[in-house]
Amino acid sequence: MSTVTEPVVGTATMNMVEAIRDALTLEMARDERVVVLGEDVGVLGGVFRATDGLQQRFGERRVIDTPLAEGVIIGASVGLAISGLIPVPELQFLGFGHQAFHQIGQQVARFRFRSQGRHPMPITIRSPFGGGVRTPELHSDAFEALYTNTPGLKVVAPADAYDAKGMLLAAIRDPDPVLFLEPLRGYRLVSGEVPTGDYTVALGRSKVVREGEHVTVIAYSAAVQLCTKAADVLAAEHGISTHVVDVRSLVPLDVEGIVAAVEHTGRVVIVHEAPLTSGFGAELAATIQREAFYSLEAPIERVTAPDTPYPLGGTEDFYVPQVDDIVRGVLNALER
Amino acid sequence: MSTVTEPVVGTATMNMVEAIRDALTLEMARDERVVVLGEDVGVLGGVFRATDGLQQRFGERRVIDTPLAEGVIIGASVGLAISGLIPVPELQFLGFGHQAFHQIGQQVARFRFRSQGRHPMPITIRSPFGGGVRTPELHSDAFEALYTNTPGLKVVAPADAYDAKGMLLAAIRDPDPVLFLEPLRGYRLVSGEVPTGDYTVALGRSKVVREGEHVTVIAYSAAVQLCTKAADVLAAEHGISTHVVDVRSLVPLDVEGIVAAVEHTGRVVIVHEAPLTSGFGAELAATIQREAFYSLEAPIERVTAPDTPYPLGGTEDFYVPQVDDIVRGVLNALER
Amino acid sequence: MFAQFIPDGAPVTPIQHLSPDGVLAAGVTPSMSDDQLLAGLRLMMLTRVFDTKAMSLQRQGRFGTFSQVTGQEASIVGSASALDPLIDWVVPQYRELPALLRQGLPLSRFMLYFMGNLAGSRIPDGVNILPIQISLAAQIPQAVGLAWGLQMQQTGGVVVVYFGDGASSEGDFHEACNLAGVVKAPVVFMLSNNGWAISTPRHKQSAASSLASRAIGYGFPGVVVDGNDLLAVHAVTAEAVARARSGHGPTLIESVTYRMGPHNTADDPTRYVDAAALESWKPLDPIVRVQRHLASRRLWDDDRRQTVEAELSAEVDAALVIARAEPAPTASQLFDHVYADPPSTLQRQRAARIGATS
Amino acid sequence: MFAQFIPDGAPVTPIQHLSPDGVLAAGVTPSMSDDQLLAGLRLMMLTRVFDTKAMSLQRQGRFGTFSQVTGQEASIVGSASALDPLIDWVVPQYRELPALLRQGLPLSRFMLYFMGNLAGSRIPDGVNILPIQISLAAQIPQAVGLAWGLQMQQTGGVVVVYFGDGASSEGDFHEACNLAGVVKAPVVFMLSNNGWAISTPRHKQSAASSLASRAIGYGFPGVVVDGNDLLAVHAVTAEAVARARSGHGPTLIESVTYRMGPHNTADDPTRYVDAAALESWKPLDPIVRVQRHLASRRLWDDDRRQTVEAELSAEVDAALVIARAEPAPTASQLFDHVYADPPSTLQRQRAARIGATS
Ligand SMILES: Cc1ncc(C[n+]2csc(CCOP(=O)(O)OP(=O)(O)O)c2C)c(N)n1
Ligand SMILES: Cc1ncc(C[n+]2csc(CCOP(=O)(O)OP(=O)(O)O)c2C)c(N)n1
Ligand SMILES: [Mg+2]
Ligand SMILES: [Mg+2]
Repeated sequence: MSTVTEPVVGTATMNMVEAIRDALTLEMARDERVVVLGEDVGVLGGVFRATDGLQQRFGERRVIDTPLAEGVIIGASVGLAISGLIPVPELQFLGFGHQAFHQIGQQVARFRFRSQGRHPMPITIRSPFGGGVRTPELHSDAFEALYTNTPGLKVVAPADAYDAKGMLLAAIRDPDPVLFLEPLRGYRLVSGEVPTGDYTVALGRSKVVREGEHVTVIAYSAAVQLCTKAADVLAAEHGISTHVVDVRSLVPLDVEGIVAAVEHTGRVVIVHEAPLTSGFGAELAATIQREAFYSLEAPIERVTAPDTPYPLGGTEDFYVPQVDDIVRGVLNALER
Repeated sequence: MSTVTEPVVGTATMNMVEAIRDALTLEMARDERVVVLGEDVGVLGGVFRATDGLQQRFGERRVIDTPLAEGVIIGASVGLAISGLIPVPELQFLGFGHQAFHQIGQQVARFRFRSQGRHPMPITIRSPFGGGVRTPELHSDAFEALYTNTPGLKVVAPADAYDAKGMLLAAIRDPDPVLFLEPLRGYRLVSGEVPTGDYTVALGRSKVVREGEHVTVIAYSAAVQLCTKAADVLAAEHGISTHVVDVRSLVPLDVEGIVAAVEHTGRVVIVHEAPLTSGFGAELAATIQREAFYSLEAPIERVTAPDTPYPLGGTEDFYVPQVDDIVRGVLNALER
Repeated sequence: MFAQFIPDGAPVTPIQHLSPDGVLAAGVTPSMSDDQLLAGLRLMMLTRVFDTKAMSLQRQGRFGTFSQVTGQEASIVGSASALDPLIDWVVPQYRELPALLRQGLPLSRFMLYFMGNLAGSRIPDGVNILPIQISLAAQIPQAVGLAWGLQMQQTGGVVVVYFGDGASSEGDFHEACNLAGVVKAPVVFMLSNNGWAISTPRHKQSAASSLASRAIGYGFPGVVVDGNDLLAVHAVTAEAVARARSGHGPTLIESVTYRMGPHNTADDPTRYVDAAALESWKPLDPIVRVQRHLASRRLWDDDRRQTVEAELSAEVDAALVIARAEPAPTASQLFDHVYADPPSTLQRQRAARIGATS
Repeated sequence: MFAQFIPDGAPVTPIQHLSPDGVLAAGVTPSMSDDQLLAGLRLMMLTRVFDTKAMSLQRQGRFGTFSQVTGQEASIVGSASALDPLIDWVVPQYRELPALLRQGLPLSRFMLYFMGNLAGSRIPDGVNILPIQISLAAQIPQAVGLAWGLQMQQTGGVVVVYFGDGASSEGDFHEACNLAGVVKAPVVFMLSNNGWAISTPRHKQSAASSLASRAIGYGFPGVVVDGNDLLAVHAVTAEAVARARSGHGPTLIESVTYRMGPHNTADDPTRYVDAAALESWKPLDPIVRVQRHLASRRLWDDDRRQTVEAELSAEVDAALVIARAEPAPTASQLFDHVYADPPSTLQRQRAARIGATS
């Protein structure tokens, strides 16, 4: 599942933002064609410091503070890619990807196709998303599903520091465009042992983060940690053993891996922070019922935000799924 | 399901574009606050003539040719609505809704919420979508699912002239924003008897367009006609009796009606023109497997476009689902 | 160079009425009466008091992320005070507190919003402002539509829309200005050029020597004003509002000012702000300028300042008490204003959440 | 009006080198050599021949919806012929056939595209053009990025990006110009103002008296040129390209011309085009103008015209034969270039379709 492409020097404890910065630094050092661009990514080092130090090290030509316009950050990345560079644009928050939606959905995702192979788009769009940290309006929305109905684009959302680094390295090296989603909440909260050297984690593979017998809980990004916490509660308070799968890659989707995890227990709960209707859980549920129909012992449950806009901070905990909501979702799935 | 709000004078045979024009004319005459705006909607009467004659009748102030900029067509509609008007903007093709995506997804859909009720958004965004007529790139994409993961917005897609007129009248009168999707292919191809007077068809209700016993086929917009054709083939060539449901309203979704139609046969095929992954069929399948789990005798099949961009005309028939594809989908659903 | 190249936008000297020492420029009639000036000063000072208090509340975790106005008070107050709150509208970005207050928003409502309470999102009926806009520049097309709608309905109303130098790089700015020019919408585009968009300095935002010069490309006038000069900002805005009201269409005002604090409470400007530049703006404080002017006319002194500051401090504290007395947010707020008539799926979601969490 | 309002963009007289009668303006050195002029004329005529043939093919259902160049040939040919196809790039909208040919695209490939064959989407390696852009203005940011990337890599290349008066109202235009100004990208913005965006006339598209005046707001020069004048268009473009190549950044050229036919083969312009306006442009035909000029210099006559027209007609027919000989589209084309390495789900979809349909 992961390829170590040069001797791993050792490991260090990193939180997710450090792991991401480490990947960017390694890849910029390794490949001169890589350029980072976006709002406040240079001198400031990004509003979350994901690009901190890069401009000092690689110069203003390769780490570029752009004017405030998402459409041209992405649109110009298309041209930069055609010129032979490998752009890694940042959307300061995924909520502002809407402003670049035409360039992402119609151009970045389709350029290989539109040019019938002449112009691949080795672009990695990095963006934080998701809630739980009381941000202003539109800074926390989980809009990932919108990008999964966009053929030509890959969409990945790692949940831990190891995957963040390895998948970001894989994404930048991928000849196709990747939307690389970083959990706002996990930036500093989630940390772990990460190899200090170069390694990649292949896109398109899910991973089992906890083995269990009674129910399979499927999530990605920040929700994965909530699911493992819910698994603790379920074990301690209900004697329920939970199998937790981290999807990691929404497109391409690891159908085989997910189906195997579902068949393992026959009961499924899908968790995400986006609203229910047409959230990515819909695709997961539709695929699972098709591919693992005869293993399902109960309907697939979805534990998600409700079909409302993301609220202000004071109401956030009623909106974003909490550990308790997941526990209840699992109990529902087991009752039926 | 439909309310006749004033004596229906009689009926006339109309194709869909005529039915839509009739609804616009009636409503503009009835309610002075209604304004139509967009690219080429005035003097030309729209590239499909949906607004033909409106400017002559209602004047340049109420039927407005705007500059070529989808973002401000929708963004200005927000302001027009706040000022007390009822805007009916047109997106010339749904593919160009991407350019207005930030105004639709973040603003139109959320303004009632963002203002906690002070500013409702009685906006009806009309747009043709879907393929089958050999248009240039991006003119035929079925992007409807993107708008269904957008709380606050309603999304409807009628399949016949009667519904087109009645649902458009309902949409314009709805205090909430509605994305009203019109099938490019159906504009002139689909026609039927339509009351000449005022009537509405409630949003949020599916309808059974063909009764059947063996399998339930679920679709919306132009795909409905394909499904009834497939039903003919299935009956004639395979002795299969097909129950065909027209979803009509994606958001809000008629869960009860759809579940009843599913329970009727226990086998389900969903058909749409959008790519498979995260198309609206995913939400339909996820909802059905949850709400009708114990009635399902086989996995829900989805017959959709593949996960590729919309191609040029010569390849279109390999992309857009055809009658044969639906027939095969049904046979699959029955085999398992 | 081609003979006929369109003349380069030469740097423009901003219009100034009051010198930094508070001296009225020769030949200028003050654009505000003494009462208006005193009211304007009070509103600027209120904003400053609020900024200081709110910053410390935020540090204590009792207030959310917010953006101070410090340094830009004259720019906002001078422009907003050119409006008739009964018929005119303010469409804000997020850094225009005094404009909202001038239009009639109670300070406690503003606080409530930044305390994360959805009740604070509801602007009382009759107060002609749109909600704070976080999605930069998205408010500009909306303001044009609103102004256009007011015009169609012959209300006589004018809209002032605020946005930053950063926001002016977004496509929405262009589309909105262009439409406004075509339909002659009664709107004033108030571009607050405070030198920064978070860490991005003005010169990296655009190569144009003046942002107001963009108005030429939309067929209406542009003007550059000293944004730290209450009288000058008021004068140009009043003229632009009058133009708009009499059917002559939009104006783009570039108000040149400086952000004296961090971008917002989450920002650390020491990482990027040039200390010398910041220093150079300190003597240009817009509040001190008006105080000096009034003092030179014996309408202001230190006693008066202390009294007013004490009053304003009490006013902010009182608003805070009101905001705090507001009921805590509930799960139901999440569902009440999504649709006029919630679909059954949403009703079920509501029932599940409310059953589960309240 | 304010004393210091930025001067209104007064209407600008477009630069003209050749009068409609083909007379060279006094004091002007022709911007093209005789050979270049003859080559340019030939390319313009080829385009006209193609337009006529393609229109009738389309009426017979053998060709898809497409947009004629008729009337705008000088605008496209004059600008494109200022480029070095080996290092420079053309980024088109959809109405720039001769620019694509000048860069090296075989006419048969262009035909293939409009015959709906995906193979026509593949531009041969080494031909420096991007695909036709249907999503209006989306090509402009891409052109800026491409130019910027060429600059970063010190290739010496310049990019000319074409777009219409309609497309210039999109936010993408603004964002792209603004970024290009900041980074001094070697790009020439070629705004083809042909008076119409489908049925929307220029005056409803923008209130600006000249669209080139927008350049001021981005910090680079703008120029208005007679788009029906091959020499003038060539001259201003050559100068803009030279500026870009030597590191001085972008130029915005507004080429004032007129769309002499329908918007595209699906359009009926009699519903909206003013017949008098159309008539007034007829004497300004860009091809006739060059022919008159060359004739006055005894480099052209009717015999020559007939010979060339016959050659061009044969050339178009030959291209059509090549295009028709291309294998019919297959289902597999749909899948071959979505990803470098198709995911297993897509492979399964491919297998199902190909099994089912071919
Ligand atoms: C569309 C969008 N992109 C990015 C952001 C993130 N962001 C918030 S404020 C800001 C800078 C805004 O600068 P400016 O418009 O000059 O306003 P100022 O803060 O200086 O008042 C940025 C980039 C956003 N809120 N919206
Ligand atoms: C983003 C977008 N919006 C709308 C359309 C539909 N459309 C196609 S061509 C056209 C008019 C374009 O006018 P202009 O840019 O002036 O180019 P011209 O056709 O005159 O060459 C329109 C509205 C589109 N293709 N893309
Ligand atoms: Mg600013
Ligand atoms: Mg045009």
